[in-house]
Amino acid sequence: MSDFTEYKDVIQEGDLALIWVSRTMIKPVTIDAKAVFSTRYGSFPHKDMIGKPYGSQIGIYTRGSGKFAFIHVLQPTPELWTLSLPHRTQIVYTPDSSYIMQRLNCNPQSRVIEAGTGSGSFSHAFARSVKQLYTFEFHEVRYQQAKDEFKQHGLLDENVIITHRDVCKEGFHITSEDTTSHDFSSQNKKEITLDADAIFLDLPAPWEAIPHLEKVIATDKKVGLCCFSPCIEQVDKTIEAMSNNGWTNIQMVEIQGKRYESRRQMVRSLDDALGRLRDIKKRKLEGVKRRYQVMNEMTPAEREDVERNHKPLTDKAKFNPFGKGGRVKEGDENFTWKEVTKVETEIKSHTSYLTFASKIVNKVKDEKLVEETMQKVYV
Amino acid sequence: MSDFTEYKDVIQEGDLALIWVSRTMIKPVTIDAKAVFSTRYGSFPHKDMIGKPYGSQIGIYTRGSGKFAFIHVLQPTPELWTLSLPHRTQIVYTPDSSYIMQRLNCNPQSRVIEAGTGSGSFSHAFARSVKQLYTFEFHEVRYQQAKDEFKQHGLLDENVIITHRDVCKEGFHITSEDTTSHDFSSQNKKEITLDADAIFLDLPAPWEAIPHLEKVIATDKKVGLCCFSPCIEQVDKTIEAMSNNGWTNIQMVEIQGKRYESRRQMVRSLDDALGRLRDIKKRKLEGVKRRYQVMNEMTPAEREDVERNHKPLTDKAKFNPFGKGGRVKEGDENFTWKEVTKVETEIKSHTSYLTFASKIVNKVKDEKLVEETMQKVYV
Amino acid sequence: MDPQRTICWDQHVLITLPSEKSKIAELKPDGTVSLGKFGAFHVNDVIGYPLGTKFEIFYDEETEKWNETVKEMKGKKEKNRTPVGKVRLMAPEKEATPTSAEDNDVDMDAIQADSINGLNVSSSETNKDLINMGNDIQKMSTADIEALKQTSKTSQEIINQIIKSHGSFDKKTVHSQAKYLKRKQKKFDKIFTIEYLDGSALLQYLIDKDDIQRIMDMSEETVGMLLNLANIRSNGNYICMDETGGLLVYFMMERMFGGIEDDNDPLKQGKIIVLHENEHVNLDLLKYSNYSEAFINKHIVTISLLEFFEPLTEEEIKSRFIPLPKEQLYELKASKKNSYYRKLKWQKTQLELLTYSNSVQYDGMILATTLHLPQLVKRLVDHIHGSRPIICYSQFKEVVLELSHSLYDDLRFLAPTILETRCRPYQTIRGKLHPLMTMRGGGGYLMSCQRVIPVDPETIPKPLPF
Amino acid sequence: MDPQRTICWDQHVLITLPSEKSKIAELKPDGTVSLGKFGAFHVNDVIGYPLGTKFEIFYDEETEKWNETVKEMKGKKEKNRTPVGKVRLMAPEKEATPTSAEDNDVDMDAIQADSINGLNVSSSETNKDLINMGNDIQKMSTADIEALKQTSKTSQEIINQIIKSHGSFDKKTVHSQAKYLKRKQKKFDKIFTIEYLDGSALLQYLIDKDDIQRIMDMSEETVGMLLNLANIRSNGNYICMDETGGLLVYFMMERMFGGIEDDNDPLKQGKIIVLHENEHVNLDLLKYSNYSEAFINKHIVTISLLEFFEPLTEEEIKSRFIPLPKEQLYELKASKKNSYYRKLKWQKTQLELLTYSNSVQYDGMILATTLHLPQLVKRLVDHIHGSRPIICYSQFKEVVLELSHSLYDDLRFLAPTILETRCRPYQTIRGKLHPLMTMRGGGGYLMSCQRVIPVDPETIPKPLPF
Repeated sequence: MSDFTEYKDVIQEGDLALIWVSRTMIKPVTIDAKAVFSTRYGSFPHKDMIGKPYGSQIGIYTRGSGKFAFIHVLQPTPELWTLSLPHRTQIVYTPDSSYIMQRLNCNPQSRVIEAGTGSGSFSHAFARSVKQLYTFEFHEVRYQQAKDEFKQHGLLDENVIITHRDVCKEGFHITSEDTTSHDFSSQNKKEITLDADAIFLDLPAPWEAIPHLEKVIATDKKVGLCCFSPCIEQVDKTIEAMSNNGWTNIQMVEIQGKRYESRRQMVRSLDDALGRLRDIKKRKLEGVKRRYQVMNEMTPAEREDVERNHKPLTDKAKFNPFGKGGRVKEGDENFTWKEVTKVETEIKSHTSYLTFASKIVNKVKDEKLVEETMQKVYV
Repeated sequence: MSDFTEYKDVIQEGDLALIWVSRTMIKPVTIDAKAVFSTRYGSFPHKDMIGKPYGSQIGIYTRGSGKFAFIHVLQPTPELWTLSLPHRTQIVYTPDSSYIMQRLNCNPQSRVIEAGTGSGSFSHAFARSVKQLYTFEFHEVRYQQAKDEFKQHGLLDENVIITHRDVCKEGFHITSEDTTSHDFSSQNKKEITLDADAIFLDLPAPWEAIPHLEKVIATDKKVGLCCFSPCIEQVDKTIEAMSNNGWTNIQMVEIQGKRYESRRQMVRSLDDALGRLRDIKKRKLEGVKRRYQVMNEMTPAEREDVERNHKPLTDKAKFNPFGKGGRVKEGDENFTWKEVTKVETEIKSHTSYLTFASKIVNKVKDEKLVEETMQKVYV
Repeated sequence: MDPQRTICWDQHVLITLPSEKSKIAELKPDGTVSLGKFGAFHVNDVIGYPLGTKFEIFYDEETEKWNETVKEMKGKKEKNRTPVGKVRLMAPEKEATPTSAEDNDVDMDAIQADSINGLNVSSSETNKDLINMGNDIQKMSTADIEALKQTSKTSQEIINQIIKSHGSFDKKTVHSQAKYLKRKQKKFDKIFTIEYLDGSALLQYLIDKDDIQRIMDMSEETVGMLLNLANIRSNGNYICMDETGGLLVYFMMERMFGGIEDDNDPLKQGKIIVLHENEHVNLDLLKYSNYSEAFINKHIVTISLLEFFEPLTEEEIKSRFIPLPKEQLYELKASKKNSYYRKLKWQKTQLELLTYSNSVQYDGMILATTLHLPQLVKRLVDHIHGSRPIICYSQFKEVVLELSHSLYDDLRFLAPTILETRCRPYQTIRGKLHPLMTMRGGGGYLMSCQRVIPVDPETIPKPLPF
Repeated sequence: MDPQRTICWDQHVLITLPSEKSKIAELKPDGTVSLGKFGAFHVNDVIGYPLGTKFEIFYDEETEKWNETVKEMKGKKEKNRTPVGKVRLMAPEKEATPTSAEDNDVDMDAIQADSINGLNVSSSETNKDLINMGNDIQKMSTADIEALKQTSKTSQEIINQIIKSHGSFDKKTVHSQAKYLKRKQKKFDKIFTIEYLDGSALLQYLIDKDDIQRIMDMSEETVGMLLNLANIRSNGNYICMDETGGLLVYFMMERMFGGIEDDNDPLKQGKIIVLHENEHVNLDLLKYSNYSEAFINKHIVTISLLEFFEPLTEEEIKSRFIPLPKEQLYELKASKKNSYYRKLKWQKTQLELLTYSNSVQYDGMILATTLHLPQLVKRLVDHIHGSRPIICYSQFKEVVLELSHSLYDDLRFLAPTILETRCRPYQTIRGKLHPLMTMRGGGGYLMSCQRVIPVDPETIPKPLPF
């Protein structure tokens, strides 16, 4: 079983683990008793992790400042894996991928086609939930990278077959002639029967690939299709191709995912604001009086010095209900706070349009099967 | 001054007022000492309103049940007017209209073209904020209705001119030959100089109207244009027409307005839930014991009756922290509540796409004016 | 037959109707299913076709005879019974209708060009001359139309008749004509589709029924994200609270087993431990699932919060009942044997529950409850294995906000995050593409975090000074 | 010259740059404006053109000479001074560039087809053969490019040179080539636009500067809706609190007066009474407005919360200073006169403030403050005239939620409503239309209601029984 599909208990040598440093820094690591995981906060030897349950916090005191620093060692899931990828990579994020999987009713019976593989992030989510994933990548370097990664993650031994292919030109067949992760040598068959019932196309021109689907999809059940395109004009061409190729129930949707920060805002009452102004006013009046007194008692030279240098003669404010002037930490217990949410400063306002459709190739009654079943029902 | 542009103090005979019955029922009424405003809660004579300040609550006791019923009498604003229109009407709602006005920098110097007038709802908002509004409506019946309404609202005496016109075919000129609210008889001029600096086109095919704008917009300043179209394909044609006609800074946006309800959710603690289950369990155990006792003391006939009719012998629950079984009103003081927001059950997920552009007809330096001003600057 | 592929007997399916409403039916052998004004059909006629197939009901002399006979047999009671028709497959070209057309914006090209052309009626370029007179313009009365429905063979014929009787149909624009037709079509088409009842289909059915509050206003996209974030798999053991009447558990079961009972696979032995705050759990909606009772009982364990947090001790359980040695058991009277086995089963169940309450480290916590979450989550967390997801659903953002604040300082929770996801469907008609004008608000919010195991800083050796 | 139409001297304007950043400049007669790496220009050269005009900076022998002279005159200090160029209008065809193109998706047809074609470089159909090597592939060093910038006359020439030095430009797709060019263009184009500084432009400038927190995260669409809901007009008197440094008041002044001082119009006598919680008000951003100080002082009155809620009484004000009869005034010594008039002015101001605090019934209340709103709003409401809007802005929904709950049971507030509005801009390029991939979150929330005057049910006569 792979690091992704087995629920692991304890961190062991050779495991693929994700090390959580912060929300924006999650690093994949292969556990190796001789290795050390280094961050700018300090170094964490793998041997401190081995034998501990997954999810363990690993702490050290930094050599320099003696501060307590820590990381968490997590078992990878497809969603955590997605978070760990560099943000520059074009990835299908969880709000989109999870909706697509739900809408295509992905489950342990599903046979899924994905093109293209890209960063392989969505492939992991599919692999977790379906019976079989056929993924296609046309870019040779990316194909090789993804294949290596899938192998390392144990996915190729389970339910993933990756093939190097321009599906728009050559379709989805996988034969022994192809550059593919599937090992034909052990079998007599020269070709795989895909029998796919869910298809996800993340291609610049999905309309070129759609006509090729007919030959590889299941013929006796309803098959779901989803095309993922950033521009609206691509959607238009996709709908056209879907219609022309007998796909029905065409619907395009957008998914908008948002992440909120939990924050606190200080509760500052009008009464306190008025109290503060009253305090300032009082202090000012007293100041004027005192200044007058003090100035009267000064020598002319002292007086000149005070005036020339604008020396203050009034006290600082005493009633300071909002901690003005100082730095108040959000949530400081000396003040009252209201819990508020704040959406991320920069939101992903658009990923791609999702165009769904479905198709039943052979809308015929399987008379023989019905006959057989009927005999069972009517015993 | 109109009922919309004067800040009125007191409700007077002849005023146009909005009567607020509920959020979904706001009715325009012309105050008439002899009239009565009737709702299904009761009847409110206008004479009870006259002389009271705007915003007054008007109360009655209903003749039947003697219950206190009330309405509020408001002075109309364009935004309240929009709320008072039947929801079936195609109207530009406040999130869109306010954004358009802000983005076109509508202010007391603006000269605005609107086509088409439609329900006239947006016209009211423009009229409130700009120097001059030229509005065009191609549907004769709607033109007449809008003209009558604007007249009644005093807008035609102020800054609104409405013209019956198919602007896509005939452009935006207004001459003495036209069916228009403008009175040419008092002037020598046969044509109005529009000199518009902001244009709003709510038309099925704005691209047909765009070429006509050149002749009626201000030539010496940047002019703003906004087209309002429900479908994306209309946006595409609009962008094409804008580009072809020298409009620049083309940008399409969508506005999403949401209204939230303030609600309360009961705070139900785990401890209370456990307490309740404990109570039920105890009562059940006691019940079993008691049943045994009671049954033992019964005559066989009584016992049979109890068993046949499944008569309960246990008490009802005594610890009922969440008021189960009864109807608890949201916010009931016997319980703890958390304030929550809930978006409307049905949201307006799309109104139209807004495509903005701007144009400067003559990008020339007004040398004479500069010369004159320079002399002032260098005195 | 594969109940994921094919329409089978004794299966619960979703039937969608032209009115865009849906119903759930159980396909009993030899039974009939009534779709109200859209007609009725024989179950046996649809068995064996692929799930997702679209049918049309039609009536001929044979069906008329059959229905007459039934009426006579059953008498008065069945007077208002929907006549049962025959079904035929929808022609593929008619099926190519785009979805999600809204009443106020319908594409005539795609939908009804041929019907209008076939009728040879003219249309106006604009609606200029059309004065809205509501139903007055339609010369056929409702009664007329009802009569027509009784005699006509297809909805198309009814609609053609209605158009001919429309006083100002030619004054409408082509666009308005299409709108009118689409409306009528929704009313008279005897077309239905039989769909596989997955979680999303069940949810859609409940939304159509306006049962949104009953299911905590949960949306498909939110539950989809929940399932992925919770990393639901067929080999996991999950703690769950479900105040949606079983909808959430239904979704989880689909994701875990896909509607197929495959109990020999060692990787498909996952369980859902459902905690409930009442005496009895409410998982009503599972009645629509096609799993056997045995399968459900194996994979879904229900425990009340009290049983979970305050279980009987092993001693209590063992002291209340002491199993007899085999010899004594044989000697028991038949009348006592039943009672003995009941007690034995009770003990077995109790000992099992004890394991679930005390020993299992769960692979995820998925809560959809209106109980106050901060206390609940902190009490449950020690039952969750490290590095496993904790996902809480609430209808309200403020609820997950409060929760996430309360979890921030507790080192057993890593990175509590508030998430929202919203799906925005489009009217997907070429040339008329735009987001639907109105849609359901709401859909709920998620708090997502990972269970982690804090270390005591005191136990960490301090580095030697340089 | 009309400062709404034409670029005028002494006007504050927004200058937008190819980098999509912007700056505010005051156009001083005979001055120069530096745009950093994009060059510098003489103010007098742009005066008289319509606001919104796009210019290009170019350098020729004349400007070189001029800059040399200035350098010599000013000496060392001015060594790093941006050389001042001449300006010319942008060619209209170049100006037709679509807006809002994102780096990761740029339409080459619209932007740069001609530059690429002009260069006669080939392109690849896909990026297949392109290995990402970052900047290594570019043979020109940054220093080379800097040198080029000093000598070249136009940015186009620089860019052409860069393309020629690019090792694998022909291996990029046409699309990637366009992206590359667009990036370079942003860096080297010496193009700028002078825009009228309305509220939206000022807001955009502050957002570009990352001053979002300073302006309470307020968005254009939210403030636009606020202005409409508050029914802002040139003849209204409004109570306002503004924690955005004057941005909100800037917007209100634009809506009320449109940048023009037209004080003879009796319908343009509106005032904004700005309440503040500190000793002094912060309306810093008004420095960018083009109104005279007199105009601002007439239409904006600032009062501290203390002065507003606890003003001196009329007696106090009058007792502290008693104006002299004319005869005595004439007799005052010059040295005492100043002090006398200062005190007289103080009294006048205090009496005026007293009117604002006690007598005026305002035409609207517009609050953008982080003070706790429930108490504040309930204390202020009696100063608002019936049937006038009350609009409160907050960055956080939870804040307006709490407010609306607290107002529900107070009969002086009609229908408190929580509103949100969000603008979603598109990459508006034909053939590549889609919402921008990322945008700013936030934008704030509004609570909107109407001030109403409750009636005491006891004062209403009960109807006679039937």
